[in-house]
Amino acid sequence: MEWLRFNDTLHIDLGILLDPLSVMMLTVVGVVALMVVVFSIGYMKGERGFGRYFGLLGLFVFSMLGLVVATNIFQMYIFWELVGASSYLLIGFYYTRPAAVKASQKAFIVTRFADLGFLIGILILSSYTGTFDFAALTADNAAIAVGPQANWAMALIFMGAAGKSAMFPLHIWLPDAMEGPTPVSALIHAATMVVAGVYLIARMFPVFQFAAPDVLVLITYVGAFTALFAAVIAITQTDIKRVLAFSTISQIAYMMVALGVADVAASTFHLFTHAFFKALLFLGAGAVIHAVHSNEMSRMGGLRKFMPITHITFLIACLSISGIPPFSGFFSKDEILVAAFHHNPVVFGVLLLVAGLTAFYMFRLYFRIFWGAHHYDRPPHEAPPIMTIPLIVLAVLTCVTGFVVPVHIDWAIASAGVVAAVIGIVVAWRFYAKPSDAPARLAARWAGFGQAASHRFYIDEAWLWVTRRIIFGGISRPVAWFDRHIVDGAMNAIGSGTVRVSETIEPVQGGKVQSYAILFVLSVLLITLLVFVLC
Amino acid sequence: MIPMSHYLIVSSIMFFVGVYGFIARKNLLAVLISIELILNSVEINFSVFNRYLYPDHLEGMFFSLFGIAISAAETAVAIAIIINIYRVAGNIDVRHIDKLKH
Amino acid sequence: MIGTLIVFYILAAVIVVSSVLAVTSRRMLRAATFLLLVLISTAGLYLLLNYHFLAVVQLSVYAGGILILFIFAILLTSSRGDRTEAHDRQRMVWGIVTVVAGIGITTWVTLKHKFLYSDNPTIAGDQQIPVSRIGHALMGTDKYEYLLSFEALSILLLACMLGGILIARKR
Amino acid sequence: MLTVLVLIPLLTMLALFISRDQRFVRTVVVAGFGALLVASVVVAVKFLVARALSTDAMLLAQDFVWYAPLNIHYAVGVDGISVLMILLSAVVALTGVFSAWSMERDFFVWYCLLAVGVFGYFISLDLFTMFLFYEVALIPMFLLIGVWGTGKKEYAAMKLTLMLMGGSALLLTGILGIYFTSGATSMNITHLVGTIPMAHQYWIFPLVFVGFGVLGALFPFHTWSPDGHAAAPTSVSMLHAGVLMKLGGYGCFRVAISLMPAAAHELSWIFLILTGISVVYGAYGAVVQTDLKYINAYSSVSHCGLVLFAILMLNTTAMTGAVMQMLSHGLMTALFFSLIGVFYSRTHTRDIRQMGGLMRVMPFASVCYVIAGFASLGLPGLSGFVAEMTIFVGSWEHTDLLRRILTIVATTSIVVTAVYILRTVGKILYGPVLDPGHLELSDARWYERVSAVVLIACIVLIGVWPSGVGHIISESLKNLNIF
Repeated sequence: MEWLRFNDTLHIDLGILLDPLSVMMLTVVGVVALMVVVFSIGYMKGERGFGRYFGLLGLFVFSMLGLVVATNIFQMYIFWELVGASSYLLIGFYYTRPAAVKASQKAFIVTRFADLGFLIGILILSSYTGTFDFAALTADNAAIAVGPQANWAMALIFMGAAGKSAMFPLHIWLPDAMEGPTPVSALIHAATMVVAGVYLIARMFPVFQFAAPDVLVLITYVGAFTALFAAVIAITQTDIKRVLAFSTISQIAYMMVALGVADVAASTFHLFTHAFFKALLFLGAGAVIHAVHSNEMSRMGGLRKFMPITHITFLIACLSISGIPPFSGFFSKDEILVAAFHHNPVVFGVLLLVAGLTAFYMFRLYFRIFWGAHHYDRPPHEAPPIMTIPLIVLAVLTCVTGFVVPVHIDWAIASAGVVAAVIGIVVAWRFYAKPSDAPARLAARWAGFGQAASHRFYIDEAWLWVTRRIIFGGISRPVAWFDRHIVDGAMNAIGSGTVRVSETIEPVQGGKVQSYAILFVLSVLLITLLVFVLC
Repeated sequence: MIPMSHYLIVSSIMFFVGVYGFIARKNLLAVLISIELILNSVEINFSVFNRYLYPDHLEGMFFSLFGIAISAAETAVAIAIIINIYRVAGNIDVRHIDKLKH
Repeated sequence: MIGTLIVFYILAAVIVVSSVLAVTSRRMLRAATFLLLVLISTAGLYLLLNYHFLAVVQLSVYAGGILILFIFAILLTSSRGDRTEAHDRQRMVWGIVTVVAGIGITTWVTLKHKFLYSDNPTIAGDQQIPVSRIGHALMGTDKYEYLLSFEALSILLLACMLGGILIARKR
Repeated sequence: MLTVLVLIPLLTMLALFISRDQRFVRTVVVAGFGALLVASVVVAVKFLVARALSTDAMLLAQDFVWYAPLNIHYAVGVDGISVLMILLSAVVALTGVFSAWSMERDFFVWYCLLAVGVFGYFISLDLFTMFLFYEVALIPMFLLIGVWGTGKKEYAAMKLTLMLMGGSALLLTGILGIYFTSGATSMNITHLVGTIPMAHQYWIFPLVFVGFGVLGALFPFHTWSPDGHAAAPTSVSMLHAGVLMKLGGYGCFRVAISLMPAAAHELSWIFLILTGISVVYGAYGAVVQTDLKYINAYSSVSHCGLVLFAILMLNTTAMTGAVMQMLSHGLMTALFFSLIGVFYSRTHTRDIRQMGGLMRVMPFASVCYVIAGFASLGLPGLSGFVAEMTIFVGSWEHTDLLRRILTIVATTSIVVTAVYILRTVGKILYGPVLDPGHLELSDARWYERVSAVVLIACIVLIGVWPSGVGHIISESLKNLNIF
């Protein structure tokens, strides 16, 4: 269906594209959204703006589905923006909390900035290929027509994807986005919207492969770096949702690496499995927060007795994300590790390290929440069934999705991954399952590094500096000043200049008849003189 | 016979002396006298041109005639105004009456 | 012939001197007197031009009527301030500049310009204009006859009379 | 037929002299402007019918000799672009009436006169009548701001009027230049196409473009806009930013570009740079403002700069985008100003530092404001997006480096727009309620709601179904044959 025609060749259509990729995404979005909505009924009960919440959630799901089924890159861009806007509204759901407002603005502006790249990328790409259509773009022969600008175009499109998928250095919005209601984080910032970037690149993959292989290399390195970077930060965070946020960044980076090393299947498989267990983690965290009324790990502990269902499901998710067989995470992660191993050993090494770190911080989280000492004024209680049922469903899915796709498992690499994960778990167990001073000692030894990591390596501050100092202080204020004083001043100067001139010549018309007479007679004489001299 | 230009020179001297008085004097009556001089010089010119250039016609003479009448009327009104100003302002100095309202 | 010329020059001299004195004299009554001299000499000039009727009108209206008005006005408004009228030096300078420039330019123009018949003595000579012709021209409505102007002037005079009364009336 | 559009406001104005009674005035004005909207829709329908039958550039045309010695005609006619502008003006004028609900009779008298000028301008084909109506539209502005404004109203009114008059002086010179150099025997635009010699186009084009550009907030002649908008009463801001600024863009397009395409091609780079500066400069300028109306005024500079920018790209796509942007900006900025009016009438401040948490207090107005903000920053589904995208795609069709760079510069404005819109929304609507006195404030009243709802409906209509509008515009552009 033609929606808007730009010129003879370029036009935006709205359509529905169903292929394995989009169907897979539809499944993910549909299932997770359903679970989240059910969970939210319990979670949001009694909140102010209950109706508004579900309205916005509906808007988000609409936009996300539109994005998934897009037939052309511009349609995707349209829904991409809508997804961003509904994310903005949902993060800022608690609009009376300044932190939530700040976070929502940050999320929107950062992704908007990335989308700028996306848009310019689309413009470049479309002006050379003359089409927005995915089918035409990804046809085998289409990519050839692109030419040398393809690298620019695809790099810029990757920038858009990186913004949405929170790749370094555009990741800063995602941890702050946790200010939103927890189910929202589960839906948007774990399972669906943030993987839109991965989805976009997977969609466009043939173009990347044929026209801009260099960009794929870029994607690999950015992905690998982000994975490691986010995992390191996740270790030091104390807010459980922040830990999960960084874990999300790290996992998406995994998918990006898979795309970079040209294994689309592995990437989308991980996307698929990750969506479920990460949603499960978030919803579990939501149930915990709902019970304890706090996000801070230090306020939790020993919850396994009070919340058995949550505990079990959370554990399944942790095992899955750590890559322990037979949970789904194991299969998809293994795929990626295999692909990376065949491509680049360094990247493989990094990913292996990240796998260990992932297991470590996930189990740090797990042990601190569900084990250890506990001290509560009022004993927390298990969530109501409306919240636990989605958890159970997701847990089941986490267990089974690994077997959906028949994969060939390279046992050597898989066991390396599992070993890394187990080491991570064991260390976490040693450190956090029972009282121990090992973490404190380690933290003291690595004080500077730990400090930096817990401040997320000051990337936020760097961005803040850029926006505050450069955009506000360096551009906007001077512009505003320039406008008020120079441009407007010039206009006012013209005005006051006119006034001054008229003040100077005012006495000539000062009501003194005799002065008029002098002027009159002299002028007549002058004219006479001119007439007679010239004639 | 007297050349025409002599008349004209006399009248122009009279005219500009009148102009000088108009510009330089501050007493309103003196200004009025200057105006009379100016008008008078103009009337002389009318007559002279009439006599020398178109002796068969009478326009110049009539214009002088009318000019005399008009200057009489103008003087009458002007003097009425001046006396009124004197009554209001206490003097008839041009500098003090550059505003029409008071 | 030469007598006319002499009379003209005498009149011219009186006019020039008197008019200068009329505008420079500090005392208003003197100024009025000099104005009278100028007006009478002008009447003389009209006589020289053989405009006898005009000369008479000049004498009766100007010298007789207007000047009386002036003198009344001067007497009515005279006060001590009149005599100590301060001169505005700047104004005077401008006035003198204007006057000198004006006289220079007009004289130059007058002398330079070649008038048609300007020195034709035969025409300028003798014919008096009969009063009856003046009367007919003033009352007629044909070409070169001035009834309309005459009537307009009458209304103007009437208006001036009314205006003078209105303005001078005590409030 | 088209003259009706001028007659209705004129008759409304005359009817207002009957009584000063507030109810009567409201009834008359609402009836008048309602009739105007209906008439505009009728004109639009008639136009579409006529368009199907005819290929003339201008339809529904009429021509009367007005003053024969100077070849001045009263010539009217419309193409798709003018029809859309007429619809926009009718909508904004009607909603403006609702926003000016409590105003007195004399205000509406001038308001009607303003409408006379605006509608006359959009239907005119004759350069002289066009200029005449242009001036008719400017004069009431002075009184409307100077008498009913707030703050530095005299200064603002004076500045606005003088700057616009300065622009129209250039314009008049340009129009006379067009008339005398073309050798034509009429001032009708349709007859003048292609008659102006190239050598003369070089000096006439800048005159006309700058002349109209002043009203279109062309950098550096935009400074009347912040002061003027800030001082004007709500409905005048709406009409001014929503419609009057479009007079500039429309004039640039209708006179400058379509009569002098050759000079436009040669000289466009100068003005492209200026408008490119406008776009970014306005956006950055808006970021640090603290007065709501100033934010919007700078935002208007940015958006209207984009209109002129797109017009200068001289291709069908970008120009289609330009007209869409005019519509979009007209509706959106009218919505903004009407909501700012709502806030201001309750809180008595426009300083964003003194407001906060209004979402709690006035949910309806706040939600509308958020929608307006989204439209402004170009969210898909709202009108701003389609306009901006069409412009960007259109300007990207040029392959030379200058236009590419300028396009990229212009696209950055959408990020900056997001920054200032979100900053404003965050400060005034979200967060805790700063002033306890604000807690008792009432939400928008029914007439204010009507105004907001109508505008939002139009914004969404264009945003969701852009091809309807886009088609009309691009058809009209093809008829011009200037590219």
